[in-house]
Amino acid sequence: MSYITKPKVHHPALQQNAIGLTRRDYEGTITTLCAGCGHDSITAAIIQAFWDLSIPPHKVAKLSGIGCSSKTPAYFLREAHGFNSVHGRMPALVAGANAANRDIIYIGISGDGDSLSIGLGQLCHAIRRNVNVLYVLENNGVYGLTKGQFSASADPGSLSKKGEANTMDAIDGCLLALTLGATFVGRGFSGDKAQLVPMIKAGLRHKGFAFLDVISPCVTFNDHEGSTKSYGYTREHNVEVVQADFVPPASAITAEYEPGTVSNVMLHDGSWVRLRKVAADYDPTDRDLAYRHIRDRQKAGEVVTGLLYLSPDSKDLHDQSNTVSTPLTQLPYDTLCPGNDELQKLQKRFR
Amino acid sequence: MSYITKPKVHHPALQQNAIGLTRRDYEGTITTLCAGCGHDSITAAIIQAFWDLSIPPHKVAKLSGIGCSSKTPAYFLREAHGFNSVHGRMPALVAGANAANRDIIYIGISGDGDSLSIGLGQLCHAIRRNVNVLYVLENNGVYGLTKGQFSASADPGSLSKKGEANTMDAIDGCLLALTLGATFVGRGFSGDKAQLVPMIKAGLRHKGFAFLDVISPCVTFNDHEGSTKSYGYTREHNVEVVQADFVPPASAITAEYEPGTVSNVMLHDGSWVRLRKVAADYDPTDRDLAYRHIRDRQKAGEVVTGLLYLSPDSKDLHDQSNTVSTPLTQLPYDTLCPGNDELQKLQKRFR
Amino acid sequence: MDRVNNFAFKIATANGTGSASANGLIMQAIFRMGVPVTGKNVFPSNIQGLPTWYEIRVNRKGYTARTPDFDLMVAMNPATYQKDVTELRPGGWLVYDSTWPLDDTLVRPDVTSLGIPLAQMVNTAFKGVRERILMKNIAYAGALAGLLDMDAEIIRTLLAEKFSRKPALMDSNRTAIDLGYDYVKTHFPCPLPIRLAAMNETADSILIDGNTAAALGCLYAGATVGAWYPITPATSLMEAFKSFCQKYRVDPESKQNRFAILQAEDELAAVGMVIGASWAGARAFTPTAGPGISLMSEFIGLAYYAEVPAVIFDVQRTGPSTGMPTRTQQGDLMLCAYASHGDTRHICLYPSDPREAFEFAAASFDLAERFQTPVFVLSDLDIGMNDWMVPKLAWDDSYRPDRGKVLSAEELEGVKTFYRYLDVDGDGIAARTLPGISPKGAFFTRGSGHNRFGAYTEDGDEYVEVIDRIDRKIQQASRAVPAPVIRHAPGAKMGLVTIGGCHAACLEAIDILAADGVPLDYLRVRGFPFGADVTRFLEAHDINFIVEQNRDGQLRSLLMLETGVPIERLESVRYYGGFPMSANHVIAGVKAKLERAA
Amino acid sequence: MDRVNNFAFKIATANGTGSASANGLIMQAIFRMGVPVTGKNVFPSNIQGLPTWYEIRVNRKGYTARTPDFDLMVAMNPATYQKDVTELRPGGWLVYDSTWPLDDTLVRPDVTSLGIPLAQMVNTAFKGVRERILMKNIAYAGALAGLLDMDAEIIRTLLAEKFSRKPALMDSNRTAIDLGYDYVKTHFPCPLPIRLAAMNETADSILIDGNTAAALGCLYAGATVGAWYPITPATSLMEAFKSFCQKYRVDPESKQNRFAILQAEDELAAVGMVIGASWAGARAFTPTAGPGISLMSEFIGLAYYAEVPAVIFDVQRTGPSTGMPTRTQQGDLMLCAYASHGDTRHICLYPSDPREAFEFAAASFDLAERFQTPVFVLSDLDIGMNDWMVPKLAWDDSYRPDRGKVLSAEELEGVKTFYRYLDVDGDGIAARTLPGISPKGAFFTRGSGHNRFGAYTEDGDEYVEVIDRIDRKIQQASRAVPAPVIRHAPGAKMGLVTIGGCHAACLEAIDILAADGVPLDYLRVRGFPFGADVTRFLEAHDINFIVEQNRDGQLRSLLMLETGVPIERLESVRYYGGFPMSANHVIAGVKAKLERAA
Ligand SMILES: Cc1ncc(C[n+]2csc(CCOP(=O)(O)OP(=O)(O)O)c2C)c(N)n1
Ligand SMILES: Cc1ncc(C[n+]2csc(CCOP(=O)(O)OP(=O)(O)O)c2C)c(N)n1
Ligand code: SF4
Ligand code: SF4
Ligand SMILES: [Mg+2]
Ligand SMILES: [Mg+2]
Repeated sequence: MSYITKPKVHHPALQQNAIGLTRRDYEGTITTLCAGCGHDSITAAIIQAFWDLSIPPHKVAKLSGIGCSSKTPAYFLREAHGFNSVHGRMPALVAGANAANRDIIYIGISGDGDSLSIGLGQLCHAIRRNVNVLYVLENNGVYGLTKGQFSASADPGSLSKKGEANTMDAIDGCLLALTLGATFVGRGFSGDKAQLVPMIKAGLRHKGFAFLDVISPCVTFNDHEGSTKSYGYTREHNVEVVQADFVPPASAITAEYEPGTVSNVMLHDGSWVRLRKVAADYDPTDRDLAYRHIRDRQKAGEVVTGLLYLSPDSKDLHDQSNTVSTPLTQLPYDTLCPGNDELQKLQKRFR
Repeated sequence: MSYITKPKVHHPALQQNAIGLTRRDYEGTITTLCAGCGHDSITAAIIQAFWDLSIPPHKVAKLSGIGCSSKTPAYFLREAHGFNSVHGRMPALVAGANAANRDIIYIGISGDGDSLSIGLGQLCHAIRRNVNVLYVLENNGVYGLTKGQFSASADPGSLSKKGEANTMDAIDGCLLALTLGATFVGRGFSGDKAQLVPMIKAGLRHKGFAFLDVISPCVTFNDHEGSTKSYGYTREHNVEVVQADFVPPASAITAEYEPGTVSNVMLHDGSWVRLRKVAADYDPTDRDLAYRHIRDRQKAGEVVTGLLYLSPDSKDLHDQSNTVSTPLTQLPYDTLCPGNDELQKLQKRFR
Repeated sequence: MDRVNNFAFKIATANGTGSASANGLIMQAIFRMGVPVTGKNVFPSNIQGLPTWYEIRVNRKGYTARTPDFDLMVAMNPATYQKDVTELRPGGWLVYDSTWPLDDTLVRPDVTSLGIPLAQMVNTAFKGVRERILMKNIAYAGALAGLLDMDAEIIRTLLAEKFSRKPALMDSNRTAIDLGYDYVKTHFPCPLPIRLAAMNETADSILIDGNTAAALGCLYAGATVGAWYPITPATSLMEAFKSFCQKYRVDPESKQNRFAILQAEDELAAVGMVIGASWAGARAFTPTAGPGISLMSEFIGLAYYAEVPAVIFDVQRTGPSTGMPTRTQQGDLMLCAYASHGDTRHICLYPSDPREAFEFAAASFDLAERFQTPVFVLSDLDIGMNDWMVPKLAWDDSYRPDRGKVLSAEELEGVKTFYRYLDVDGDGIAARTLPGISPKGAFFTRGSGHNRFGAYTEDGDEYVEVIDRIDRKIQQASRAVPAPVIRHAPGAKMGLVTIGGCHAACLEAIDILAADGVPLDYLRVRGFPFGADVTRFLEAHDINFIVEQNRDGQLRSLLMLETGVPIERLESVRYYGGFPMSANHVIAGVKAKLERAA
Repeated sequence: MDRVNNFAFKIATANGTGSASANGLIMQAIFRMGVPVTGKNVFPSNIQGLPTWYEIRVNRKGYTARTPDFDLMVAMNPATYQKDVTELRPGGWLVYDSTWPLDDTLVRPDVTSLGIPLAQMVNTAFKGVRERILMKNIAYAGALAGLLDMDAEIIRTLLAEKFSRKPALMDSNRTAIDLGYDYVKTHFPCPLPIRLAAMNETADSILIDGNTAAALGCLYAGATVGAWYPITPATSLMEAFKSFCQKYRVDPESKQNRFAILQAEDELAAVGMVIGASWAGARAFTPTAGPGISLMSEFIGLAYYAEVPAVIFDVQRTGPSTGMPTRTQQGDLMLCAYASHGDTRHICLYPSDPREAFEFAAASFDLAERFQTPVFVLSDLDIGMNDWMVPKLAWDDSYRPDRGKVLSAEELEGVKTFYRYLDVDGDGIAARTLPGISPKGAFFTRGSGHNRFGAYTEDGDEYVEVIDRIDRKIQQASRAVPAPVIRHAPGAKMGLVTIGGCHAACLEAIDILAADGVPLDYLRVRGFPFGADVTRFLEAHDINFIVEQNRDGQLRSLLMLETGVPIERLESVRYYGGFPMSANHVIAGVKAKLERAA
């Protein structure tokens, strides 16, 4: 495919990549998310990754479902086609788009509600189909856009902003993906750009479904027990207004730490998450080992991060469907229509 | 709850259980499935299990989705309420019914298409919710009722009746259930009543979601490579009729074998399945061990059968919702309505 | 003209700044003064930073519809200065934060600007970012109190009530109120010509939103199972139901719940849970919005054909697709009436305000169980999420749930053989049974073809017999749903017909049009299928203006289909931009039609 | 009257006994004799053992509609003896297996019983259970050949063609044919009064089912992506498409596919894949039935509002809910026209037979891309799964796909800035772009509120501007969809209006009614939104009989809503028992109305 690069005058300070584009060229409209939302940090990492790889933005398609997370495709790659679709159904759109045009680089953005509740079935089957897409699950354990109900990835025992405890086990997207035979499974943290950017790049390069679970704290709604005063304050006001509408000003959480080590990260509400980065010598080619490692650390109250599994031989949707290497969208009509003579011939069958 | 037992004159030869009912009393209308269909064997095992447990049929509710498998609730427990609903959505119905009346014993019947394709999301969430039901997945690797397309549990490489190879990995219901934190996971074979009946009983007794994956060969549509002549014959006829409408007469496959051993079972089409029964000393209380065992044998080309996992402490939907022990359907109205005085009081809030 | 207790103002802020509490305080204070008031919260579909507005209309005559022109604007959001200032009527007042110089975009020669150094005052008075942001809102509330002559005593009482258990908060709120109040009193001629004066018009009323009221209806009707998937603007209905249950449905001894609320994984599951629970014998419901109804369509057809009760609240928002989730519309009228494939027809109720939301919510369970079918309660974002002034809710303690034909074990002993779909009474309604009651009561429920005995069938005549009976059954319901509200005007030749939340705007418009020499008879449909009185009304008028909030005239379509009244008699008047309908929309629409006719 | 080439017979067997091949053989033989013939396969929703029937009508005049009374019955299924024998007209013939004594239930004094020891003969001639079961069917085919005077040569040729590569099978089939043929020749006076005689009426026709024909339409239109979830009666459409692709769409060198068929996990995913593929620029489609349409509703609204092409085949079956999956109906007319929440309206095509299924399938892709919206092709089980005699299909090789307004990289260079929803040409259709073409072509697709520039909006006016344009756009399509078929009858004052597969029955009924002194003008709608000619026709007739196959008169509803023609002019004639409509249904319906009028 021929990449069109556009001449542009840039502020000299802005560094250019191999195809002469600056990070700015990979940005989108400005975010409408809460100040300090983890999702915005992920957006920044995505911009960095695409820039590093010198991918022409218009060769990318960015799709999403519905949710705060699913809004973020508007905030990167201005020059890429975007599709903010319906809740939980983005995997089907990507499968169809990818079947139609295999030359596009697909990135799907979703949330834990979008992926693990309403969209769980589609996610599982997109994994099975091994659709060639980087699937980023921006995981905050709540439904942000609908104001803080538990999602299926909320930790058991955690308290909602309304003060109710979650009674159910969390679905671990990585364990699920491994069980379904995913060919690429990774987990990151929105605040750890150093770890996240390389995983995004690896996922974009992967031929097949790259599942990337990114823990992405919700500033506004994942208050837990022992939360700040503002919490009591907002709850107080809940009584007399339709919805608590105060969002405390906050800034994004960051955490950079060494492979093999554990890092305790405090969330906006004062609660903690223990992140365990896979060791440098971790072997990501053994599916069962990956599963066991996640489970073992889980029991120790830790959340494993890093590139957890990478299939040595990944056969994507097109390999499986044995489609031609030319995108179906680019096949000339005359190579598709058998013509009238053939139509007359084949109708002998119907006499 | 008081069980109504009905006086009936029985053929002396028919043995009665603790509540004076014979196996006949646990039967339903006669099957309309193909002769030799594995599903009918499962129905027989279900009848046996309910009879053994002396459960009054009308204290049971049997629900299903859509498919040949989902038709079977009509073939057992004539005196139980039945609900043959819509495709893949039975888990939601059971959750609602169970929430409303916790005293009923619920059994849900589904197929691999019903559960692992269209119904996958609902199945996963019913497991998470730990709804108190015995969920029987009658697994034949195909869509029987729609004439033999692959289901998500079809083995990779297997050939459809139309001769196409399945390219995708099979979803293993048991691995999935374990990953989602199921509290009861078992696998049986329709032809192994000796193993199946006790597992059904255990599942009925379990407080929570009992997931039972039962391999149940489809006489008619799971033809594989190197299949009988009839196959070629029917395919030949495919050419000129809307659908191949010939079903070879067949009889159910049975296999009884010892714990810890492997049994090679030949399916109607001449293909083989290697069943590995868990050893007598197998410990079913370790979720991770169960997962590993299934995976290990899987790599050896074996399908593990038996009661694979049983959670020591299962909290079902009602434990989690902290509902009263009386079924909600039986609460007197005056215990539900606060009355007008209270209505007037509470409206002070709105002034 | 005299603007005392007859004006409207608007407060422009950014989402997430906590202005809702200040706005609520103002609403409540006016209400407590006995003055009729309405508030419309116009918020964005995000959580923080996007523009949000709160509109308050004060009207001594009690007109509660939204009005689009404003006498006063509190411009707190620079992002919308330009737009906001244009919405002021000439001669109006602009309140802005004079901590910074008046922005050019705000300058308008024909309005009076009232600058108040809100940020500055608040920053000196309070520490902590959070408190400063919040108290700035309370401060403008104080300013408005002074400018509009609110009863300071009432405000003090309200704060006292609200923060009785939080003295610290009470103090800061008082301080903030005084900051604004004192500043305007000393710097501006207070009160303005638009001002408040105590009345006695609200004593028997409450300020309540429709979702809360509907939740109360479910509570009082004895609903025990609620299943839902969060979606704006329906979310607060289930949240209110939950909080009421936590207060009134917890067993005092065991501390256990006499209710079960299931947060489903999606809307398909939510309605499935409702159908399952109703099938098992509970009163169950699910609140949702348009996208949810679309997803529930298959299940709705099952409940219709298998005849299982189900109550579904559709709090309508602007469609199609995701549309504008925080804007209102009446776009699901057709969908709900005929949802699902094949021949179906569903009972629908159309509340016009929170009080009817309460009453119809309760009634919906009786209808669903009596007719063994899904029942839709269609409100909308305006009714569901805004605070409306309505007469106090009342409950008749002699009420007992109408469970419809549900056979008890004893009754079953009486019948020889029970057949689920046999029309024994000839009223189109067959008796049902609940699981676990009696061996004689067992039957097999299915969405596939069945005959009157409940057996599977592929026989055409047996199939037809059952669906024809179901059709008769639903038609019966036209007599059981709430009757239309009808008002006759002396000398009226034409009619005005509307639905749901358009009520308020239509009543106001009718008065104005009457004064203009255009008297109109009035009908508001409240239930579907329509009754004979609806047909009669339409036929009695050569022209009926059909007023509704959707693009395609869906109410008009339903009226055409169900009454057979010719389209020439049905003139469509529509507004569907997402705001609640106001009298101007109705008047303009009617006049346009009349001119075209003339 | 002369019954040569003018009679109907029915074969009753059990599902799974392989009778389809025998029945197909008979159909084909009659067709090869040049005699017009139709076959209706009446099968159960299971795989083995339940009753199944095959109905064959021979009609020299070329009437192809189903007829419900039969001259001859082949009763092979004891389970349905009773019912089957009653369907014989007095004086008819009953063929049964005399291996066993004639069953009492089969005895009818006014019909002639012809016993043939099929089982016995077959069991002596063949070994192996399987072969015996199958050859019994071929044997009754042979018997019918003798009784009805089929051309034996033609049968031999057919077998030769069919089993050219399977000599063993050919022999046993020949033997079986002869068994039946010889037996009747020697035991009964052959041929019967109802008999065949060679004609030359089928030379330019084929026997084809609508799903196969539609699949060919997709193939020829250049569809490259098919996504589906299996469901009766739509399954065979995708299966046919797949087999055609395997024949015509495999690259000769690389042996790789120029198509992708995705078996989705459900219908929501299937339509999602189609939308995704169309958005990326492929021609994509999904075949389904009613339950699938219900499940697709949310996604359909997205495609409508975001303006993404999509082709959806609804092969209708008897609803509501699961209904009778192997019976036919026209029950999704309303659903498809207005599917999804909010204000929506969709282009629909209504083929009446397999030939139109082929043509409309191809046309649907042009319409979907031209109008950038979902297009429904509504056939039904009768059209989709039964073999119809239709004129040979033809393809115009000069055809080129109408991709609608899709800007190329070059065209984009020409425009200053590309805005997705800007109505540049004033025809309501804005240009779109495909991913990967050019940095200038990028836009953001969303189901949430957007303005004409494609930007997110919560502004009422911007929102209204876009959905009003979409409304105009869809209305335009009324001129692009296939025009209605209209036929005028001399002296006709009344009209008969129908849709889809009712065509055959209506044409036959019109001839009979005309002979009866009731001349009727005729119109068959073929596309939605309806064009002006439909309105004109309805208005031109005081009475229009609206003939359709559903309970609620859905075509009549659509006509009322879209043309505004008053209900008094629209008399509803319906049959919805699950069988294809026959002339009697139409005639009886029309006469009943006329009597009531008189
Ligand atoms: C069919 C449907 N149901 C419900 C909604 C309402 N809704 C919007 S976003 C959302 C959940 C979002 O949660 P998540 O995916 O975790 O995204 P987050 O906001 O947390 O990033 C819901 C339920 C919807 N838009 N569509
Ligand atoms: C919404 C919907 N889609 C498709 C169908 C058609 N359908 C009926 S059964 C079935 C698959 C059944 O497969 P499975 O669950 O494995 O049951 P089996 O027949 O193999 O026992 C399908 C796709 C349907 N009934 N409803
Ligand atoms: S609500 Fe939470 S998830 Fe949504 S934007 Fe705000 S912080 Fe992010
Ligand atoms: S088709 Fe297969 S699954 Fe269905 S009844 Fe026959 S054997 Fe059983
Ligand atoms: Mg989330
Ligand atoms: Mg199956």
